[in-house]
Amino acid sequence: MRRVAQIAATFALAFLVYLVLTIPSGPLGLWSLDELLAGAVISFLVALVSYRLLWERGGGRLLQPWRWVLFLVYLLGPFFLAMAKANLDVAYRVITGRIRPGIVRFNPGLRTDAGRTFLANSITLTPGTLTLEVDEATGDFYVHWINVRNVDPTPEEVCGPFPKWAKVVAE
Amino acid sequence: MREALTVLTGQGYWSPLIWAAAALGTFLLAGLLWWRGRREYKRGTEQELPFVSGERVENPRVGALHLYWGLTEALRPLLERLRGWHSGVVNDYAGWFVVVLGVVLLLLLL
Amino acid sequence: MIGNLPFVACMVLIALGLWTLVFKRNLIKLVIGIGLIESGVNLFLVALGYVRGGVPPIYTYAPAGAPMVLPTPQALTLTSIVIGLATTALMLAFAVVIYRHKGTLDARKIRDLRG
Amino acid sequence: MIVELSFGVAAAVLLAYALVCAIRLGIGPTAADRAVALDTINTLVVAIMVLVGAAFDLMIILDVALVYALLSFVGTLYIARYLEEGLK
Amino acid sequence: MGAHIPILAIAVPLLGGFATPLLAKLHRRLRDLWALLVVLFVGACVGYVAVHVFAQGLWVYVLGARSPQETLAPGGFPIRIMLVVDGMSAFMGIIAGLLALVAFPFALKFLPEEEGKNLALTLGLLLLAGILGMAYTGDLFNFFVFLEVTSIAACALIGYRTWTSRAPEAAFKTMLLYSLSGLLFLLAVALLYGEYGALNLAYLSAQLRGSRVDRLALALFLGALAMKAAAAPVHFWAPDAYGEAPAAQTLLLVVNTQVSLYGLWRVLFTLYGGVWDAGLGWLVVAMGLLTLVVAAFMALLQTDLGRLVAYGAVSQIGYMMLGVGVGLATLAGRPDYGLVALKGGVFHMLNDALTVGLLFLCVGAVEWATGTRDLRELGGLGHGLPEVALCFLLASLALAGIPPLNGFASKILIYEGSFRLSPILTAIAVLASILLLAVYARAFQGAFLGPRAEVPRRVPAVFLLAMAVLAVGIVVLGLVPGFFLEGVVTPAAEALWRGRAQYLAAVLGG
Amino acid sequence: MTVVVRTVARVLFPVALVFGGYVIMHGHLTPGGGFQGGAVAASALAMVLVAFGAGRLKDKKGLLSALESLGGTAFVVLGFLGLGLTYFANVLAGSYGLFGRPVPYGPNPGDLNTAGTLPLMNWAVGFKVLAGLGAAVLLFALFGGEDDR
Amino acid sequence: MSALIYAFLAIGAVFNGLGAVALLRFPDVYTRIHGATKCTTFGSIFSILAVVVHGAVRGGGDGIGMVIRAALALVFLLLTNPTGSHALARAAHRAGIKPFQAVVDRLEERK
Amino acid sequence: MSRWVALAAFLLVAGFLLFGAVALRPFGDPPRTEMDQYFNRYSQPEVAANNAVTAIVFDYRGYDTLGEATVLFTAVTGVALILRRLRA
Amino acid sequence: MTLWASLLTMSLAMTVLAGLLAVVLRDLLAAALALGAQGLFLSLAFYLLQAPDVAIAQAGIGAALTTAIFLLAIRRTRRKEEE
Repeated sequence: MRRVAQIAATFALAFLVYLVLTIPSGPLGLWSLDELLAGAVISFLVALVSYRLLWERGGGRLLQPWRWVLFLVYLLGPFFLAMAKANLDVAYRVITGRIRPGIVRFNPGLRTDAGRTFLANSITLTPGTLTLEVDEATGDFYVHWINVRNVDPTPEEVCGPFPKWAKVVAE
Repeated sequence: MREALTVLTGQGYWSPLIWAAAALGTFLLAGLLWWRGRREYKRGTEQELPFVSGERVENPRVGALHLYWGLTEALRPLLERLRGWHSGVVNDYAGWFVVVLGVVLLLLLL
Repeated sequence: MIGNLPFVACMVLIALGLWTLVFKRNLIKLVIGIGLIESGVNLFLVALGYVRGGVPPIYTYAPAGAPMVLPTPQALTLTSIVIGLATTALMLAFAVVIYRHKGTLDARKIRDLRG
Repeated sequence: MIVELSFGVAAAVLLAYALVCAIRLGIGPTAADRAVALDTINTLVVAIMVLVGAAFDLMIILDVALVYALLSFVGTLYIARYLEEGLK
Repeated sequence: MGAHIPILAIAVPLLGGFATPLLAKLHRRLRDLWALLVVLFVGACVGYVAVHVFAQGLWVYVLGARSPQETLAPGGFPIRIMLVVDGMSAFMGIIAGLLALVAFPFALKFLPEEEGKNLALTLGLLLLAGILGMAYTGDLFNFFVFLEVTSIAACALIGYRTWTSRAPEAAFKTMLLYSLSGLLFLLAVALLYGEYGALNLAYLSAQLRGSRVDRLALALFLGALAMKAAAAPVHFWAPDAYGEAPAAQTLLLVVNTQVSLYGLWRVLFTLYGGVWDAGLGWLVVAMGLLTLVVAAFMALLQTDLGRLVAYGAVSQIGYMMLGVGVGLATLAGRPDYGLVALKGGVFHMLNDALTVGLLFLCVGAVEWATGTRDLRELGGLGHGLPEVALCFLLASLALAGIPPLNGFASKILIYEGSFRLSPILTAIAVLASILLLAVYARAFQGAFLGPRAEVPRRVPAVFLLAMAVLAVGIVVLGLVPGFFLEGVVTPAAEALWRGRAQYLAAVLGG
Repeated sequence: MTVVVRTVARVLFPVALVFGGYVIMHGHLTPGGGFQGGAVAASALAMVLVAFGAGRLKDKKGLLSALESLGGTAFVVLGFLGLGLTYFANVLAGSYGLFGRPVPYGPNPGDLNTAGTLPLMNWAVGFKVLAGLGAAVLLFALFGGEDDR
Repeated sequence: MSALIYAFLAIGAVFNGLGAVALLRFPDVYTRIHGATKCTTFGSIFSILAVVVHGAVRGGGDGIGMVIRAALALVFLLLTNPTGSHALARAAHRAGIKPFQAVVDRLEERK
Repeated sequence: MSRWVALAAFLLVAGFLLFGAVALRPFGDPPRTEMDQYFNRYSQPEVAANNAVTAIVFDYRGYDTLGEATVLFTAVTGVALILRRLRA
Repeated sequence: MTLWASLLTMSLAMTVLAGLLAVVLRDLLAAALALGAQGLFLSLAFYLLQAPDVAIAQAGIGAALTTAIFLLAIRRTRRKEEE
């Protein structure tokens, strides 16, 4: 039963991708019947092949729709701002060449793979930080920081509100 | 039947049957000689050993490698050059290909 | 405009590959050289098929009345690309096995078969 | 039409940047530098493909950019994986 | 079904190749039976095609056309791929089918039963399909595709013995040169396409004007196909490859070489037949003579039986090039001796397939029995393996051109033709022949004569049967050469000699 | 590789497969086809291979080679389908049956249900390329591992 | 709307240029990854957003298709780029490349 | 073989290739396009495929594609043969 | 039109440049990377020459699979070219 649910969820993801890819195709709303049928068959095959991989470590929970809404909010709000800031920061450093790099460690207290991935990618794209390694046992993040202000920082110092968002969106 | 057995070469023809007959005759002759000698051949005697200038040698076999020693020795410069071409380095082979291509191009385009 | 520059670029790629084959001694480098010749030939084929101001030969959503580039060379190039990958894979497999036996990839040392 | 032309100009500018990255690909002292340059070029080329597709006003050829965005990641992963072993 | 025989001859071995790994998963015997059935079917198909073509002229088969008028577009240019089987193609098909029929039963026994056997059988079938595809196709790009099929399959087979270091080395070298030649072939096809916008051989042949780009393409064709056919200064891969491949598969490699040579003839006679150049014939003759002499001398130096036989096989390529090159050089005036030499060259392809095939089978049998091929260690095998010794003797005599055997029948034609062109050619060819006789005498003496030696392993009956087939072929071709010459070789040679007009007419109509 | 890469690979794997399927399915309408889609899907396999290690796909080798053989066989057999006319004749096109809807000349939005045997051949080749390239990468990755010799 | 497109294109060009310059100017691998990844991702986002806006303005089947594909390319870039650079940076560290003038290196200490 | 001979031959061949590129018909302006015009015009009515390239690959030149699939299959079989686990 | 030509010229120039790098770099890993870059620019050139089918194939095969196979092969052999 559990397996069927997992397959169904994977199928939903795959079918969604397929539908998005074939949007302006026909009379049934945005799609034609052929596309829907073909998409269903392809998505079903793909779901059979890949559901195990997707669900293996709870990754499938990412498919819950409210997370997507939150993710969009996050993407357009804090993340985008941070990213813009990051780029101005890098621009400044490119021009002045003033850097104080180092690799620091902190523990944001995330437990799931999804949350860690989410945070790591956010960190990589935002001000002056670059995830180098995520310790799977302890959840420690090792981050290359281009302008080290504190050798043993707290998570907030490095990446602001992201860990909280990560908890909300991905855990 | 005659056509099947001959090869017309433009100048003349060649018929393998004559050759076959001649070869058969030769084989018969050889067989006769062999058969004549066979009667005096006795196993296990000195006759089984090969005759090497009257000497008795341990391994009486003439190695195949040394069969044309004189010829290879005489042609050594040529053969060494040929062997050098077959160097085993794949770049050289590709280089030969480029050379051939260049020669053919020169001949055809100039 | 740009004249026959694309063709020249293809031939330069092919010449680079030939240079690699003749003068570079590492087996994997030789495979790279074959890959270069391969891409030169592919580019040559596609460049042959270009028609000035053409659109891809696909009618779905194509602008009406626009000239289309020639489709045949593209079909040939598809075939050629896959063949190139197949060749590369096989040659690299040989290189790996050779390295396993001889511990080197230098063409000058891999010459058991000579003479 | 001027919009399409501006897309083309932007693509040309990005291609010039890719040339700059190719310099790093050539000189980069370590293989990691080169890999970073390649990764950057990948990103740039995806953007270029999207821009050129818009400049041609052909929607279907944007599929190429999609494929590239997906697959350059695989290439980068392979490079990272075998860079990490240090090779020999 | 009769109308589809040419494509079935290619599609069925392909299907066989694809299905063999699947069948091997089911049962081993089933796989063997399947491979044999496919090869038998192919043999029947090529036989049927040959009979049909020799009786009724060219056979054009258009792929994918839904109606006959789809064959040619309104402008008179062919748009689809077509198979065009003329006398020469049918002849090549016969050679391929014959050697495959011999090689596969041999291979089934010869290859050790392990993981690689399924794959080797698959590759053998695919190689066979590629060879037939090259022989039958009438489209240049299609020729290239099948050239690559044969290249890859052949090289994978050469590298079969991965546990030695020599086989991968030979395979890598061969693969490098093969793929180089394939790519340059493709470049030449692309040049022609750029000039004339077509890929069909007959259509291109009708359109060629002999411009500089055409000549560039011709040079690339010539270089690429000469490399693949192991002509002299680019023959270096051949001894490595022949020597290191498993014996049964070497037979297919020999056919592979010959079919490349066939491609060269196709390009020179049919494609460039309209704009051709007498100097080209001399170029082919020169390459042939160089091949003859170099390979014969190199054979003299060998200590490895397989490699020695391989050099002998390379030198036979020289004979074919000599014969056909004389024909090409005299094509303009069309004197009859040109045709004689051409016949000799074409006939020699068949003879070479039989004799060299038999020699490689003998080498394989020797290796099977003793586990080595080194002439320094071999000796005295004639006592233990009398049948193999007899076959080896027969084949080497035939290869050296000793009269009542088939080698002489083709060589005398080549000698006659080339003598009228220039006696020097004949003199060199005869000298090389004598040298080859010496070489094979040495090999025979080294391997089979001498004091009785232990033979650790018995040679199975299948081996002897396969060898007997080829040996009987050698003797029969030697004793009744006229029969084959009239029935098989002359149509093939005339397809090259005067066949261009018919070829074009059959494809393009009118 | 790290948890980050693995998680992203988990998500991207089905997406890439669907994308490959899309490219194969729309081969006769948009750029793409069996080879391209197969290559995309094979790259997805290669991604799993690199993110999770070769061990993950080790037991799939037989499956991949069987799939490849099946794809090749299907392709040849689809060619035999036209044997009433000639080999590779597209008997399904314009027949109003499976994939049989005819298409008018000129630009049109495209309809999946067209082109006769082409989509079927696309699928055969797609599976073949997917399995073949995946098997090739897998073989390279597995060679010389601790289980060899 | 075209003003928005031009603005996006300009921002994209500027930030991509910054990325390229950063790749050339920064002293070691990690800082280069900083510059290159962030700037080119940000710049490419804007370049692609320009196409999205253009497609939306243009409308019709083509326009919608353009929006969809450009947006998907954007999503893929956002998903894969940081992951790829993370993998590269980690690989560089594991391959033994020391960060330039680092004030602290906790990852090295861990080993 | 001497390095210099190879170098000279290489330069010769490269020169001829470049000459061929220049002597070929002008880029973007193919002189003979009957076959391709046929494909562009008739691939829709005959094959019912909008993509002329796919129509060529799988219909007009489907036999080539069969060969190509065979090449790929052969190469993968070859790789499996070369990289197989050896006998003990 | 000239814009298109300059784009094409640049991508062709970079194809050749990356090819040159693939030949001259002694580090085989770097050479493989350069070959990947060359395939990438080649794909861009195909794209500009209005051949999206070929560009997809080149992107899929040149970018991901060729690089992967080369790197897997280099991993099993020696990284530096010995001279």
